[in-house]
Amino acid sequence: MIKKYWSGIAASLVVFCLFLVSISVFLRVYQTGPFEIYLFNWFSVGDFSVSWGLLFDTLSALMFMMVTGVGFLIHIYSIGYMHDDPNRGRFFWYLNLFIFFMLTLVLSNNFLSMFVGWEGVGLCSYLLIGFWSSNKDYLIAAKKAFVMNRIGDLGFILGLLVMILTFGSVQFGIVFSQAGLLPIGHISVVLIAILLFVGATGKSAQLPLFTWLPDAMAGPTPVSALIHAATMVTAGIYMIARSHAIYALAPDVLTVVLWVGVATAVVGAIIALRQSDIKKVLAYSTVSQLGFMVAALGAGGTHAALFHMVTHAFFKALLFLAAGSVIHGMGGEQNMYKMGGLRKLQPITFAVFLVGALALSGCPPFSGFFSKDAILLAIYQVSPWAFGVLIGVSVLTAIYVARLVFLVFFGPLRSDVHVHESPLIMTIPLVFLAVLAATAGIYHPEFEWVMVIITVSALAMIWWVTYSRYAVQVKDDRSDGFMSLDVVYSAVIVRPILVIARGLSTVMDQIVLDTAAKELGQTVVQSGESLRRMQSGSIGFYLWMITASVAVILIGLSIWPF
Amino acid sequence: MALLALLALPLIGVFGLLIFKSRWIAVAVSALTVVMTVIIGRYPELLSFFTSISLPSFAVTPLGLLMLILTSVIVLAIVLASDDSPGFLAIILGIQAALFGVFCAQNGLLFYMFWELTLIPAFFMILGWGTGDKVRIAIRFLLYNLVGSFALLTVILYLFLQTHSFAFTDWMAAPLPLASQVWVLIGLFVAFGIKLPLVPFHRWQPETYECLPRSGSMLFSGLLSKLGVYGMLMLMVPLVPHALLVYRPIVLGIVVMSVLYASLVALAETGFKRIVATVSIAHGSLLAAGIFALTPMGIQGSIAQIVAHSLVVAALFLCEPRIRSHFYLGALFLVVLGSIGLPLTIGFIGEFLILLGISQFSLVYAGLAGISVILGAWAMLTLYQSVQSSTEGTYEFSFSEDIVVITLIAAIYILGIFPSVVLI
Amino acid sequence: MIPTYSYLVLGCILFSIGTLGVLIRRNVVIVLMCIELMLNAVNLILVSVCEPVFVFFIMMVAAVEVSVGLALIARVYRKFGTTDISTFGQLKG
Amino acid sequence: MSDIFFWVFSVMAVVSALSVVLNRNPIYSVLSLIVCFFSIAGHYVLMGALFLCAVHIVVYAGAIMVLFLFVIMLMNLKDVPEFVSKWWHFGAAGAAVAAMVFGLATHLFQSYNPRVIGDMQLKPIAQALFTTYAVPFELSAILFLSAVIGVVALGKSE
Repeated sequence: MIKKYWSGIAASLVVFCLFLVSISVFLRVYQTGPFEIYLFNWFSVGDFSVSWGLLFDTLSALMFMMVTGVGFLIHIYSIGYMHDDPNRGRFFWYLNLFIFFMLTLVLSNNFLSMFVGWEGVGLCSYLLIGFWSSNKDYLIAAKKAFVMNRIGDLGFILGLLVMILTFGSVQFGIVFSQAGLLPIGHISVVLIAILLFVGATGKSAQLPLFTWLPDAMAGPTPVSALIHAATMVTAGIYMIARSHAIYALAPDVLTVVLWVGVATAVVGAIIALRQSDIKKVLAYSTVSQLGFMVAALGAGGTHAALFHMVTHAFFKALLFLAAGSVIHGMGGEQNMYKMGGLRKLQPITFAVFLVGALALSGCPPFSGFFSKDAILLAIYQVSPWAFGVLIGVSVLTAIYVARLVFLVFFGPLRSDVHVHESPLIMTIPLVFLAVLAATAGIYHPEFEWVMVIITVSALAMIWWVTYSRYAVQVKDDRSDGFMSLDVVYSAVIVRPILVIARGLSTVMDQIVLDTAAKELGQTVVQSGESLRRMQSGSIGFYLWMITASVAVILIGLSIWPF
Repeated sequence: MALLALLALPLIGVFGLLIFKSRWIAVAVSALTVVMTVIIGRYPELLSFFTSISLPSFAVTPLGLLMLILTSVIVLAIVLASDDSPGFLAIILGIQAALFGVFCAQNGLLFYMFWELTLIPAFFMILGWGTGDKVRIAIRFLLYNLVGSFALLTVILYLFLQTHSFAFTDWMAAPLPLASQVWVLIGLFVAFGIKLPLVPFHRWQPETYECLPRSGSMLFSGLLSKLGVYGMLMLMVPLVPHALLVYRPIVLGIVVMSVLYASLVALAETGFKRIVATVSIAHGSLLAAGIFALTPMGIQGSIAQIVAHSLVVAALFLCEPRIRSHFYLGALFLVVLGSIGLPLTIGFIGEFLILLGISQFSLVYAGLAGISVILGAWAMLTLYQSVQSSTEGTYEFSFSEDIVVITLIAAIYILGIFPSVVLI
Repeated sequence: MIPTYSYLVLGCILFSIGTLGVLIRRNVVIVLMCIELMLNAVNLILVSVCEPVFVFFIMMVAAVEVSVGLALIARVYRKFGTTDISTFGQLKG
Repeated sequence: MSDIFFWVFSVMAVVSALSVVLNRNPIYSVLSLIVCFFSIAGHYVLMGALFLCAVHIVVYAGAIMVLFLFVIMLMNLKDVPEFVSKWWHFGAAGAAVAAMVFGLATHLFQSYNPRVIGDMQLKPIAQALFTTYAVPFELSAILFLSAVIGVVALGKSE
């Protein structure tokens, strides 16, 4: 028993200890304010130097707690979920590595070591998406995630370069205090802001770089919950929130951020409406919710964005884990059209899923309502148009969530697997997360009663309409290729790059350059051939040539002396 | 005296190998060179301790010392990991001797002599131990490199005529007019660009690496290509600073184009060695870009990247056989990460500082060069995944190969966390 | 007294006559003699600038050259039956 | 006095040199060459290089010219065409020679510096040969030896 689970237990214990540390850190920050720990100098070149250090303030302590808390629950869950996988040791190793890099990301006191974590979580994401490496599609999905993240990372790096050129440092304190001295709209600051945002679009799956996230669902479900819902994808949000001092100086960039977020929310929600794979629905939902957060950041609602990030971490992790429980019970099946009626077969899973679903749709007592409310409020103050669009997205959210719930848990079971409830080790973390998802909102209990009434009635109507459509009589409206940007990217970017690559390799390398080299060689050989004819064997001619050459050299020397 | 011993040691190893035909001689000699170079690095006063035999044309500069240590370490790795015949190991030690000469020479004539001396054993290595169409490949290798050598020789003779001296110090002291600096710049660019190689002088490189046995590829990619970079840092930058500054947009443009070109071509290549070779062109070009940005950051980054690239590419070629064991897949993956410049590897320090150096000149060039970060990751991950999912796998690694791989990987990562050792 | 450049002029004249002979004669023995003439022209100039040691060495080399050259000519004559320089075409590339 | 001798020897040298080149009969050429060498020896005397004059006569007139005579007499050279066949060969040769001499002269006239002849006595030459030029001197001995061996090897019938 222990032997089988020791890797998982050890990994979970590590994260649990970190969670305890995070609580104490949070309390200390709460009581005495932010503090920094200097570790050691990383490298210094000229007067530019980077050191390793930890920064604990409210933001990083919150992230610290969230990452380790959710991470711990997911670790526990994974012990059950991965119990018969032969490579589970490696799995927990990767998970712990992920926690390490995520903490590097959120606790760093400078942008460069933050970038270390940033790349590190991308690496772990790659490893975990491609965890089942015998499936080639999974490997391709992993590679896609990594490469698309690298596109964003290039933006991040360039942003760092401009930052170093402008401020001569990557230290948060120095950068932000020096940025404060610059005027609003200063070109360097705008450039930094826009380039860092490119990085965030990669990591936080914003338009146009979000297509890796749905593919990333190839990884084991706890990975989807931890990395691709709760923590890693919020890194972009964290980074923008962290550097709000810079963004505050670039209002035009903030507008871009707002509308990118809104567009992402719309696209994600629309695509989620037509998916058949339970995890893909949740993935697009994550894209859409991240769009909400980014839009909030764009509207200057940093607190709202972070609040939603925390509640989203709870309820989306919950949803993913519950979906994992469903998949586990269904024996690996992910197609919702083959599920149905699971509420009786998996009652605990159903209950917690429902909590998560309600929180995601923004139903009042649950956390999602409060955070989404905060976001909408923040956006309304900046752009009523964006506000209107996002209201529409909220409606779409409620629809796809309802569709998901009804397809999976209501109606008859549409396949002949023997469904069983998941073991306790999986359901206990679910219950914990459900409690958190339900109650996390009360820490920020500011709301309008009007909103409550409107939301509840709208939700009731949506659920009533969708019930008949997906629970009573299943309407098969799946459309997995719907609005697939992948096709576009493949046609517009990937394929041309490969064509250019092959063209360079065949036309340029093998034809032009090789022919040029060959021609050069041929010319030399041919001139040798023609010079050879001068070597006639006639001694008289040689003597004449010697004399003439001496004459030429001597006269040449007198004309052009060295 | 110590320097003389250092220069002579590989040669003694060559003769020892030819006489006794035991690979342990090679191991012992290369281990001894590592110890000696490290001691020289630690106690530079040893160089002037025995003044009775002085070599006025040889000296150890900080960059030269780094190259010496790198050379001896990589040669030790190659020798330890190889199971090749004594003749082959003798060739490797012969090349090492020539490399030591290049890295110590403070005199154009000696520099050129040792530079050429690397070619002869290299040529015979291809001819004797290559696979495939080796005669054609060897001749092509030789012709390309001789064109470079010819350019180098022309420049050296020109500088001699200008200064009546072969000493580097005299060359640096002589102020050349801009017009002649441009010609020197072109000559040296061709000479070092072929060695590195840069696009469009690169066509000899992929097939040469492909044709060579594993140890040979490690040596060529890890050390011989560094001759070009060393020359750029040692000769080009101090000799023609004015011309480089004036024509920086063009020179840097060519080099950045070379980075992009090679990164793209790597996507179209097939076969482990060819992909690694092509990515290696991209990395080498990035290195050159760091130098030609002519900023302190870029040059520092290039120096870090020299170390990074040598370690990474040697480790990559070492892992070249298709292996299915988890240990080697893991090792290969760690090396691939080093190759794509993930943070915490020395490759990241190099690439970041190079990009920083370029961006101090122009952010657009930095962005263009940075695209190789994406394309390189794409190519290397494709490569890794093809190894991961291939079903071949017969080669068993020996214990000493294990040690070498682990050491190289450890070096890549430890230097990534504590890079101040290589930032000279 | 003898003009300053007189020996130089004389040497040049003799040298050019010797060269001309090398170029226009076909008998290889005569060609060799013309080469001796050229060497002597050089010797003359060298003596006039007081370089006796070089003259000494040139004489040595000339002696060697003539003996070996004549031996070669004899050999060639035995092989081809002639000393006509235009019939020797074996130095072809 | 020496002026007269200079002119006499000069005219003799040039005329005999021309006769070497232009004579159809090789025997006459050899004899003219001897005359030429003697007139050059006369110049040496004029310049005060008595030792060199002696060596010159011994080596050239005594050894080399005898060799030439031997060879010419041993071979039947009757049917050899003595001059190049085409007219333009003369022209080309003349042009090349003229160009070369012109080139030579332009260089030499810049640096020509006639010296006092009195230095060229036997003792300084011997001293120079056995001290400063000892190594070339020994090398020339080896050269002679190899020439002897080479000539014997060449002269041996197959």
